[in-house]
Amino acid sequence: MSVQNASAAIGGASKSQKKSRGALFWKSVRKFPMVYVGGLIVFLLVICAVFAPVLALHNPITQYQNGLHMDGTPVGPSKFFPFGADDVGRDVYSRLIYGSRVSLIVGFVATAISLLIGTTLGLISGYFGGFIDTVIMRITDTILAFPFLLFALALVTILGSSLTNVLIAIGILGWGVMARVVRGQVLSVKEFEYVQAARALGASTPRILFRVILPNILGPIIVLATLAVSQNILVEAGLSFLGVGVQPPTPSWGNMIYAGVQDYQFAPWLMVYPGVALLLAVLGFNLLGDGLRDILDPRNATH
Amino acid sequence: MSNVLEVKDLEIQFEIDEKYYSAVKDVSFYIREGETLGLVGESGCGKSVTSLSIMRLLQDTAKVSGAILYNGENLLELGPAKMRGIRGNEISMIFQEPMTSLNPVHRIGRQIGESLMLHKGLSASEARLEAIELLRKVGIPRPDEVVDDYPHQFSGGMRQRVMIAIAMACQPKLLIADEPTTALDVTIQAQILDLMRKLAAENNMAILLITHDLGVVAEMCDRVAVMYAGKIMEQGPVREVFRNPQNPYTIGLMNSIPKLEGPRMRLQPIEGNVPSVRNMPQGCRFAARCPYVMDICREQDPGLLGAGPEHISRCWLQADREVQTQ
Amino acid sequence: MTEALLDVQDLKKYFPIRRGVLQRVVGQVRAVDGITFSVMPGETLGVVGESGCGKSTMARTILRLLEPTSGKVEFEGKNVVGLSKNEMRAMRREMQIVFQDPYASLNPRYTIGKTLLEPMEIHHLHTASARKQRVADLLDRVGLDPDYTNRFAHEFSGGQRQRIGIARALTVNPKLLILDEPVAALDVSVQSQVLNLLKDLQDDLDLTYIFVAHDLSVVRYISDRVLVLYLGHMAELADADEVFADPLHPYTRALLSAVPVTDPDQKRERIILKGDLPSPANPPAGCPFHTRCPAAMEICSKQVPAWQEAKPGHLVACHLYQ
Amino acid sequence: MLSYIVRRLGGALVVLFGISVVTFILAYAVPSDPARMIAGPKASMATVLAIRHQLGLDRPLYVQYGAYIWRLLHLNLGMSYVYNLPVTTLIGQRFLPTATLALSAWIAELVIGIPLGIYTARRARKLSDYIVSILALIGISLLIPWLGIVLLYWLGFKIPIFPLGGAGGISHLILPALTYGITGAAAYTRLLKSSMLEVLKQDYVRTARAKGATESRVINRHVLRNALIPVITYGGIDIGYLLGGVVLLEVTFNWNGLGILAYNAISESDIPVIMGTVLLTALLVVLFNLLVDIVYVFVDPRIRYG
Repeated sequence: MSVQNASAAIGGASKSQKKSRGALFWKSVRKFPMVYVGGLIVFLLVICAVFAPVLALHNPITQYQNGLHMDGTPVGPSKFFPFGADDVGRDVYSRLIYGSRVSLIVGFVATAISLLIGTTLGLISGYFGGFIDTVIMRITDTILAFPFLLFALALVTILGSSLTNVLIAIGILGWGVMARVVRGQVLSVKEFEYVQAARALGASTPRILFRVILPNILGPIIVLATLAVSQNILVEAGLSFLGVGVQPPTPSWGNMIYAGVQDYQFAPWLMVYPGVALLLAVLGFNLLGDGLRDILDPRNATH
Repeated sequence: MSNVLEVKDLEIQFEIDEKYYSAVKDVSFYIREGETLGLVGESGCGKSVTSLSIMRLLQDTAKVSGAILYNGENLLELGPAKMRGIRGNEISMIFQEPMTSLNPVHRIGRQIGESLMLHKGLSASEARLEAIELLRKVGIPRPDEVVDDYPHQFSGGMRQRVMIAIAMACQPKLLIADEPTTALDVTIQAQILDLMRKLAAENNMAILLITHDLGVVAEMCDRVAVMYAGKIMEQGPVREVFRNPQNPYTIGLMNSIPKLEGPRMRLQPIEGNVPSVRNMPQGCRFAARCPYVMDICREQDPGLLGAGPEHISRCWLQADREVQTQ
Repeated sequence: MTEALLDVQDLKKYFPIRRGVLQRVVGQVRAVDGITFSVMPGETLGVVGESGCGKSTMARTILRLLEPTSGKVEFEGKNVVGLSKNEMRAMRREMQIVFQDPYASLNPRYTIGKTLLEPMEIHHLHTASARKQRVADLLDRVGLDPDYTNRFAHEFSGGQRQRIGIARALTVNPKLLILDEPVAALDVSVQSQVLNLLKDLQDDLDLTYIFVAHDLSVVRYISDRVLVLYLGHMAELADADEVFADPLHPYTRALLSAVPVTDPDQKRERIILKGDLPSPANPPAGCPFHTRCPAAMEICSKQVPAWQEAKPGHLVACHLYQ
Repeated sequence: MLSYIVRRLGGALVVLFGISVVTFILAYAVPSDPARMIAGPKASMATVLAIRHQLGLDRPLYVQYGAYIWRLLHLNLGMSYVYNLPVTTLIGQRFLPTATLALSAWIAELVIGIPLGIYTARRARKLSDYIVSILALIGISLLIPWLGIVLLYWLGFKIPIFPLGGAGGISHLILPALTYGITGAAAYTRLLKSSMLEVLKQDYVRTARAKGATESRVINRHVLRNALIPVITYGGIDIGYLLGGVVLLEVTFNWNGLGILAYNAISESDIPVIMGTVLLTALLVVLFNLLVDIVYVFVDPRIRYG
């Protein structure tokens, strides 16, 4: 018996103690503070995206004359433009608020696409094994051979630049990792005797797949999806920076950063604010995913 | 004969949810030179933790108090370098899982030779030769060939022999064997126990044998300490304790084991479950499951009371029939 | 004479070994290599052997959790091996299994109530309210508080989980229960509780058991007859008392002598077998035990000993008795 | 062992086939009309038809695929619409700069990531672990061009230590490598940390301690040897992707390599060029995966003698 097991066995035999939900919540906040910081950031981000029209001060694509100095340079942060104006006089703050929509849509929808494909293929591959497994895994290897950004660039070049095409490109490339992880999880879970017990009791294959195995691997899938959202937001920003994806004047943090590069020296707000917004958003999902992984790790289980 | 090891009032506490709980308490025992002491009990009774505390291999969060005297020196007060000089040299240890106790990326010979290089200052090639000799001693065929093999090429029984070779490398005075045969089949267990007995006799080595199997104790040990919920319930010479058990827990344990001979009588289990470390009863820890429980048992721990020569039992029933021991 | 409840004939389960570039089948692990026995209604057949002897594989193959390579498994005269998916599903109500590991055998996402309700849902047994009542009855029957239905598996100790596993197997009212090392992971004090529970259940519910274990004293306690396996082959089969009082096969003898007993004064002649178990992927020719057998003769390495009666009702596969 | 390698090779061949199918579909099947793209919007229908015939686009797809494979086997990736040069020539010119950049970026990731991984694993659950872990997470959450520009501004312009982009000596490599290192190191840190924590609780580590080995010996000889195995896998895959992933880095630092080539091809719809770079990087990913499999043989005896 290992040391950890020994102490777990000593503590583990106890009956679950009745504690108020509030106390349990604060206890877990103390133990995993970062996951709550991440959760809060994600929550605020969603609020921004949903209530953008309320939160924005100005129309994000209106070019204001008082946004530019006489010499045509953008004005810095002021009462009217809290984060300054951009090179054609638009309000950076309002564009930032609206830009959250693009990031979140790409983050969520592309992840959902890859999640759906990846989980389904991973489940089938892991559970049935044999020839089906080999075929699916070779397809997965093929997909995984393409570097994300470059492939997305190629696809968007061929299909044309649009948010939808960015979504498709990221979505159909992202499922490889998911399929692999899900397959690995299925392989380990299906050996558990409770799966054998379900078979011995006459449970049908779909029942075993979706009601016995899937709920038991949901934890790692959620972690993976959360981290995928953060990655997808970054890829979208990268694509926008390269000029594919969301086209101006529609604001996305990526194209705002690109537009700000030239003026960084004398109008740093153009690049700093969208960069920080992007950093916070991605960090939020990363903290959430990393924290969830720690919480779901059985080694850290709190009974 | 002098004592190789003497444990006095050992208490081990673990942190659970920012509070400390005693996994082991009031544990005292000694082992004489060349003697085998069995530490027996069910899972969670604290026997493994006790053995690890002697080697000071518990995680940093465990609080250990009391005294662990090795040749009169308190191991709990030694500095890290001195303690390392004792580990694997004066005191060795083997573990329950032979499949995972060897490093998969190093050759067997190097793993055996490592302690020789650490403690005896042998060179790598000297250590390798010595490792071959050790492999021969623990009964592994073709030692000069397998010395360069990797652990995954060995069966469970063979790996446990390798573990024993590692432990024996520096001819320790004391071997701590933590459930050394639990993961093995009975025919292999017989081989390993036989080997341990032989090596102990040849080297006048004392053994602290941790096990849950009373049969193994009966076969291997000179004396036995029975642990329950972190405390020693009964301690004494094996023949005394098995022939004439005094503690209701020891008696219950014996009655719940199916026998290989004699009439097949219905087993008499100990009802209920082991108490959790978080809610240890105030008095005797066995009170809730004891068929002879009295009011006083729930209030006060009886302490260890004499039951015969070198034989002590933690039970209020013993109070009336206490025997003075030395 | 009563009809056998289960009749296993020449059951084999080989696992292919794939090697090389094309992962071609280059050999077979003969996990179960020709096992024949029958189980009478109401009896307990103990199956004993060391790891690698094929006892667990045999248990799973009888239930077709693994597809048998060849052989027959007749339950009440009906061959289970050829059954279609639907027929097999119906058959699963008759035969159930209890697993070794109390931690892995319960779905951690299910409450105890759900664990016990699911089998009845699958087989459309009883009405919804009757199911709930049955769950409560079953929990009570295996010695657990019926109020536990809303708790999850991790809230229970090993012994309690094993009781839940037994209750789950009983939900569909099976006639035959295959117990695959049901007490191996439990402490002795809890082990005896579960063994007694199994005995009581058998008496009350007219159950038939196949009890698979490596612990000889446990097998002796619970079994009416005992089958000893070695390397996928049958070594010996007889009444429990007979096997333990007069073991005939040298392997059984060695096995018995190797078990440490709790009597410090008992001086037994110990047979210590040389070497390790051979690999079932590459079993020795002739008698599978001859490589380690203290009584091995020349013929043993050449010819597989026949399975025959050495004494009335006492079957053994050994050249010493032929 | 040999059959293990041959099997991996076989798997890689299957994946190469898959890659060729995907790139073929992208380059020839998906675009509405490659011939129109080549001819330009002002060309007459007859010209388009002529080009279509010339390219074989009027033949069945499988014939086209066969021809595509034939060309690939002859290292013919087609002609760039824009440069009017063979794509292989264009790629050949830019490969070395990109490989140099990718290698430096990879080394930067390792140099930052691995020590931090060891550090956080040994100080797990302590304050310093949290701080380093959060810094690493911030690194992974940064957009490469954004960090690159900020670094360029401060370390290239305000305090002119490093050159302001472009290719050149080692000094030109430091800022891009640093940028990539900061954004990529966290993956190594995270992986090595969890892998080390996993190995640290293995029984054989306890065995090593029970032998009386010092803590540094336990870490260096027993823990790291095992914990680095998953890191090697990731490292190999990572450098494979890196050659495709340096696009943002090259654009940011104006490093004239494959990334810039691909980037310029987008605006010109120069499909052969972009497909050529995609194909090349996919090939490299497969190659490095294969290399990892072979390296495994040397680090894990369970495979060598499996």
